[in-house]
Amino acid sequence: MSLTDAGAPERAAGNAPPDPDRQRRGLTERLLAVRELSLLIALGLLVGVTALRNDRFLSGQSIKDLLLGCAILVILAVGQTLVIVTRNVDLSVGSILGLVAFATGSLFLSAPGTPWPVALVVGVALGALCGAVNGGLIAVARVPALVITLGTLYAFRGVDYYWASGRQINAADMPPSFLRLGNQTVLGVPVLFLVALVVVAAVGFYLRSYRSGRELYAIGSEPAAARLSGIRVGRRVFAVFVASGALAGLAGVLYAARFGTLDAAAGTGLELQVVAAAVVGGVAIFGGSGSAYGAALGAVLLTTIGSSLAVLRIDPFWQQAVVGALILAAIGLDRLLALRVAARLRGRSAHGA
Amino acid sequence: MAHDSLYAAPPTAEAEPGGGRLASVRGLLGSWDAVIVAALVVAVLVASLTVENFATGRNAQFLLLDLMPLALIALPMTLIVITGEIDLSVASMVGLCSTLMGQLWLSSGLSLELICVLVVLLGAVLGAVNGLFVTGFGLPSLAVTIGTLALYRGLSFVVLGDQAVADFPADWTAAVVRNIPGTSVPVMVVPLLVLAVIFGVVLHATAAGRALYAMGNNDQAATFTGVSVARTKFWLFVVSGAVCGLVGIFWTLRYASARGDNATGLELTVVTAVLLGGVSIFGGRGALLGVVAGVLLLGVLRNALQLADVDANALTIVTGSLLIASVVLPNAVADIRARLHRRRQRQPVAS
Amino acid sequence: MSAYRRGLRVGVTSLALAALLLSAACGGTTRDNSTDDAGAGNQASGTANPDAAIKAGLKIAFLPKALNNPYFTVSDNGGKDAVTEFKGEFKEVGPSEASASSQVSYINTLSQQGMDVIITSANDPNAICGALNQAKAAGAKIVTFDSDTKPECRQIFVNQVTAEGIAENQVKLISQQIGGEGEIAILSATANATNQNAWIALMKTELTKPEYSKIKLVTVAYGNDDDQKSFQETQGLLQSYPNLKGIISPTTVGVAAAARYLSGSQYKGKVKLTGLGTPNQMRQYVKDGTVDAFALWSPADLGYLAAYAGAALASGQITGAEGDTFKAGKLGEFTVGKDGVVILGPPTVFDKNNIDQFQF
Amino acid sequence: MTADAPGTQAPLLVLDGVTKSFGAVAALRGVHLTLHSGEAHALVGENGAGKSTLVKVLAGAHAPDSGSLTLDGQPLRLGGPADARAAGIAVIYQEPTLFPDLSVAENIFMGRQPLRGLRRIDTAAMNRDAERLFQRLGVRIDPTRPARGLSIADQQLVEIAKAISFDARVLVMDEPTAALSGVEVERLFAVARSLCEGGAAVLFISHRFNEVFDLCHRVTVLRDGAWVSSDDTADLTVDEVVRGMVGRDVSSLYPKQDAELRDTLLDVRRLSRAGVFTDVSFSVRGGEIVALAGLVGAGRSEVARAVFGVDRYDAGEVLVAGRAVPAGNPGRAIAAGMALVPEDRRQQGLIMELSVERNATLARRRALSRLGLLLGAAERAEARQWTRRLQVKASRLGAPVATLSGGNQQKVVLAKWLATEPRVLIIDEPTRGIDVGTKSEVHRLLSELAGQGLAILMISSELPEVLGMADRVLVMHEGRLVRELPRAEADETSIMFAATGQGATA
Repeated sequence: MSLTDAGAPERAAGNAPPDPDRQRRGLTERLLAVRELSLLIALGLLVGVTALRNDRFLSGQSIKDLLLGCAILVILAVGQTLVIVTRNVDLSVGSILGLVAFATGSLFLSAPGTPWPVALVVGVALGALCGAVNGGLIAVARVPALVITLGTLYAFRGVDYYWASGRQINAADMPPSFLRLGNQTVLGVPVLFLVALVVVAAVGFYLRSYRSGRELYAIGSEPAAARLSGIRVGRRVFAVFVASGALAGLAGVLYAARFGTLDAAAGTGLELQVVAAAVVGGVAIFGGSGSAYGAALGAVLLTTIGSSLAVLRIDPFWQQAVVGALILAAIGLDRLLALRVAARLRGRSAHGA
Repeated sequence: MAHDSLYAAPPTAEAEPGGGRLASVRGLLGSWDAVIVAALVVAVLVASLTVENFATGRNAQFLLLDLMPLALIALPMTLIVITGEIDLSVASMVGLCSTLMGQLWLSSGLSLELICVLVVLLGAVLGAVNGLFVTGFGLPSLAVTIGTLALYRGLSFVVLGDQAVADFPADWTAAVVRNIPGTSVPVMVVPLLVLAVIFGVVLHATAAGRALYAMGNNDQAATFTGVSVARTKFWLFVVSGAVCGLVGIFWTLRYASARGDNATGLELTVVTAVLLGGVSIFGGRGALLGVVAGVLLLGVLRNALQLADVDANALTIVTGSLLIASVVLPNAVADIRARLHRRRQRQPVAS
Repeated sequence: MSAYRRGLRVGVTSLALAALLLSAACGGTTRDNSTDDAGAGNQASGTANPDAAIKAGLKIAFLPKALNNPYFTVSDNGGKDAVTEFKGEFKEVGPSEASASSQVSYINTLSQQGMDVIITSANDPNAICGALNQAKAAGAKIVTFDSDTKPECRQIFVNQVTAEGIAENQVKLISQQIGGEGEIAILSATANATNQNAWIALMKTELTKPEYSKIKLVTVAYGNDDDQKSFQETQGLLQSYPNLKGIISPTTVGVAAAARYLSGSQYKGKVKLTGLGTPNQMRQYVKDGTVDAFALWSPADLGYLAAYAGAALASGQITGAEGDTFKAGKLGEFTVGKDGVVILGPPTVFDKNNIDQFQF
Repeated sequence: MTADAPGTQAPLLVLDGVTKSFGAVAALRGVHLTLHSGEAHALVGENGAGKSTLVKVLAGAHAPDSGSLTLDGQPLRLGGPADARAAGIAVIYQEPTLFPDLSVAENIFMGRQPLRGLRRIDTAAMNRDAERLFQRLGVRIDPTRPARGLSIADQQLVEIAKAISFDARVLVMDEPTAALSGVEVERLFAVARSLCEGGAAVLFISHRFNEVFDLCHRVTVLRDGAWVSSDDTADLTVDEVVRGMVGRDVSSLYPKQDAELRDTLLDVRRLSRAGVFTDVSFSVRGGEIVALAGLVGAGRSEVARAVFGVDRYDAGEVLVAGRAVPAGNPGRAIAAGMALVPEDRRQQGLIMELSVERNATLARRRALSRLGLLLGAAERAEARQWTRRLQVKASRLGAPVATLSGGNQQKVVLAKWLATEPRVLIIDEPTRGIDVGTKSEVHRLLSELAGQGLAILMISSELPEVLGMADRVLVMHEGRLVRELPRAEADETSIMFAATGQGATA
């Protein structure tokens, strides 16, 4: 990847220097904000149109359902953002979620008195362990994460199947205090969603305001340069996979709390939605740009589409097709935007030779 | 961009003259074909000796029939991966082609022959959509085909929705599973072999094949050498789609059932087989022979383990581990070799 | 790369040309002139000897829709009990995800292994037919349970209950719960599940009866036997149909998901839910008042009966012809009905009074 | 080691007996280097002499197999780039290493961003600091804009700002001027000098001797990974340095032989591409070498790419031997008899992972096919013929081209194109980054080719090369052709005058 656009008119005349007062927001950041804003608008439009057709869509119950429905996807999408930003991808999150969810159920089954915070910690730790397997393999093999996590997608799921061997864990097997976690509301907002919000805020803040967070962008933007500027790329990428695994673990525990019924198939195929949410949310698939907030919005948008289709009584078979079309539209739009921005930046490149 | 296309740092080729590591990876990959063929032979031998009912004609027939879709799709996939791209939408294209075949048969009144041709053309059109997004708009094929994976699968449910079409004429459905008279080799192996030979020759012994390797390694340099990178990639996606159309027909007839979920998840197996066959996910490296051996190895292992009553869940783990091993092992071995080499280098200096 | 383009053009053109020629020349195979003459019906060859003893050492394999489905784990275990009783060899194999194509490869494997009886629940009524016929030709007896294939592909279908029985039962349950009038909806499994669709069709017929004239079926939704999807669909139903009084979900996954949604929503107790579910999954919702009553046959008995039917076939007690009778251990005597169907019996209705007596 | 030049204070950085091998290849063999504070020190050597490896050792990217580093008399161990940076060693690589998605300010301060409470990054302070740095350098770059889209010169400036920002005591510059124009080089040198005055040491690597002698106090010469000499520039002549580098005498530049001018072979008419170049017309005759001169970014390479069809153009036409060549199609351009040796060998000229023979025959892959089949034997024969003619030194033809030295790589590129027997050869920076010995070979070759009737369009940033080789010089400025100079009128002044757009009209 070259930084220079072919044939940029570097010396194009008449470039006013940037007005220092107006520049405080920063061009780079403003570009991101545009993306998040457009997602919000899309979300608003979708909710608006659906509500017009069916006013119950805006009822308290419905909004609660919506928030509840998107919480798990939001958490996964945020974890995926961390990974994609470094120009990697984690396809095994669905399998990790399934494995952790089943492990949580098994824990309650074998030790009925376990307080739920313990289960939470155990679940997150198991997820982190799976993430460490991913990260370790990637570090050892120095091959694309895509391939490794495709492999662990099978492997973790296989372990899950093997372990469950057709058993199912039911709501009755888990303590009510744990299950309440999945359904309880605080001031009408589901606890699950609050957890997701905390995760989004924490990761978003970390990515934006901490040195190590910025280094993740650097790695994704130009891995070779990152190595030369002293960033410990291997360590960071490993950490990112552990984090993604831990968040998938968290999502797995919450999944158990919310759905109550657990078998080995929990979360199958979820990875596609997660990647879709991140990409729709403006996280560039080639790393280096995107935010946790955007990815979370992407996840909310995808969930809302699912619910709207059900409410609008559109053939549910369309849902997957819509998700696919949305991914294509999102990356297409990104491309268009990038080209326009590049064209605009070309004009700014000069500094009066 | 070839290097950027599939994530992760490009292979850590040292720029130093003689780049020891690069050379040893190359040396190893050069023989990866041989490794995989040897593994295949060993697997077949061991399975024949230890697994009851493995070395029978009937089993060979089942094995080959089960492998047909995988083998067919692996052919264009090999070419695509060698150019540094990937097509994850193949299984969804198979599904959509299958349901469209069912829908046409159900409601159009066209002859089945014509429907088959239309389905292949349709597959080509689906591939062309992928190609357009990837080459026309310059988008990463990974993202595009994840999108079309969902889109095409969704559409295939839209096409047939509730139903499965199953009343295909019996002589057609029987024809695809028939054996070559006097053998236990399915007739369908013949077109597969023909296609494999065609793909092999194109890849290894034509100007176009050279261009594929060139653009997989460095598409900018390929462009400067007069290779139409975009156009070639576009047509590869089209070919991939058309082959998926063929597989859609085969699938529908073999299982006498056109339904939306046909071939779900097949893309992962195809990618596994291609990587197992020694094709580099970064593009620019790999051979068709290795891929064919990889497909067979995957099939033989699954079949033998199934016959040996190994749990299906263990099979899932095996598939995943094979994929990981096929990418981790070459690197690990190269590392060890490089280390040994360095030690050998150092010793005379010390003494 | 103009050669590429040229090559492709030639290819496409010749393909199209070939197609035209083919279809013009002899009309080709169209739907109208093709005769669907697959199989020769139910082969009730030979004669049944009701007094024959069940052979010892029969190799019996269970092939469920998918290994990781708890419902099938229970029914296969029932089958295992039966096989142990008559001293056969039991085996359970299956794909990890429900798909017809992988079932085919397992059927092939089983016939390779020389199984005496293959007992399967079909993911697709047609797709596994070819393989089953081959297995039959290789000497295996074929029994289907839970989900049937085309009748000519198996000897016996062990049906949990008649479709009419289910439809009657479900409509009656919901009618009782909503007080005989109001809007109802059905939350089904996948849209192409054979048994589901048969039941739904019969429920619609059932609803035309005068005693149900005030009940209106507004829609059928599909939760794909996926927990989350079923959950979302329930949510969608309640939003789309504000006057909805009741939901029938004749699938274990669907009814559990719907119950979970209702129990956590404002509709709890107001919108009635019934369907087919397992007591273990539903216990909590029956106790917390979300669900009044639901029904199910015993999946373990279903597997048990299927195993005995298979053994009876393999031992020559029955041939699968209508009227054959056989003994199924603790369950007593069964008669083969039309098209080789054996029926387990009416479903059990579970409510808060009896649910604690059942553990499955 | 000889003179202990400027001042007699203790040396700032000392490398002693540094050895580094990659596999079987020894890249550095017992190299010595001493840097004093306030000194600009040149490091020269042919390609493959080990300069880049030495840079990477200093940068902490490679750990030496043996030998020692001493900073301020203290032994220095570099576990990675971060350690080097902490020790005050800044490296500006040949190719800028920026993060395109991040803002310019972040690029400068990556890993060292100013912090406020809770260890958060203080973005405002960071932007302010960046702006202050640019002021010090006398340039205007918006610190909040993304690095993507910056010109090469601006990227270098960002790199320099980065180096100054952490008060580097040792600044290593690996061929920083390769992509810069004269004005930009001057500014860079001004910065380097001011850093030296501030007490830092600058290690400067370049192939351009005038720059070396202009900037540096001392020169260290490497050959084949070994230290050859370190001397004061004042005591040296260019010839002595070159002799040290190659170990023998070479005629520094090979002037073009006169050739008989034939018909016009390349005719470019009113070529325009919006925002890149405008209304470019020129022609080249058989036997003629025409140089396209100008500053970097003037649009020279872009014109070449458009003529060859790699890039599209909006208006105008290109004719080869009187027949129009379709736009935007390199394949057709090749068929018409054109060949382009691009400026970036690694990215555009060669496929590094492929073998020498595949690279050498890639452009001829169709011509070598029989009945559509391309067999390895045909390629090998062809490759053998051309590599022999150009005296490519390779262990074997099947070896990856990445294992060759820069000069030999360039010869492979030339072999690839000469094998197509072109009538028009466009060659962009024919000798960039190749050593002195090979340089003159390339010049001789170009001269011979012109003698055989080829039309050659040469783009070069090295004025001696332009003046020595060209029959005519075309000068571009800001996307326009501003001046055409016949050989007799061309000299450094007239070309630079036109290239900087000072009062010149064609």
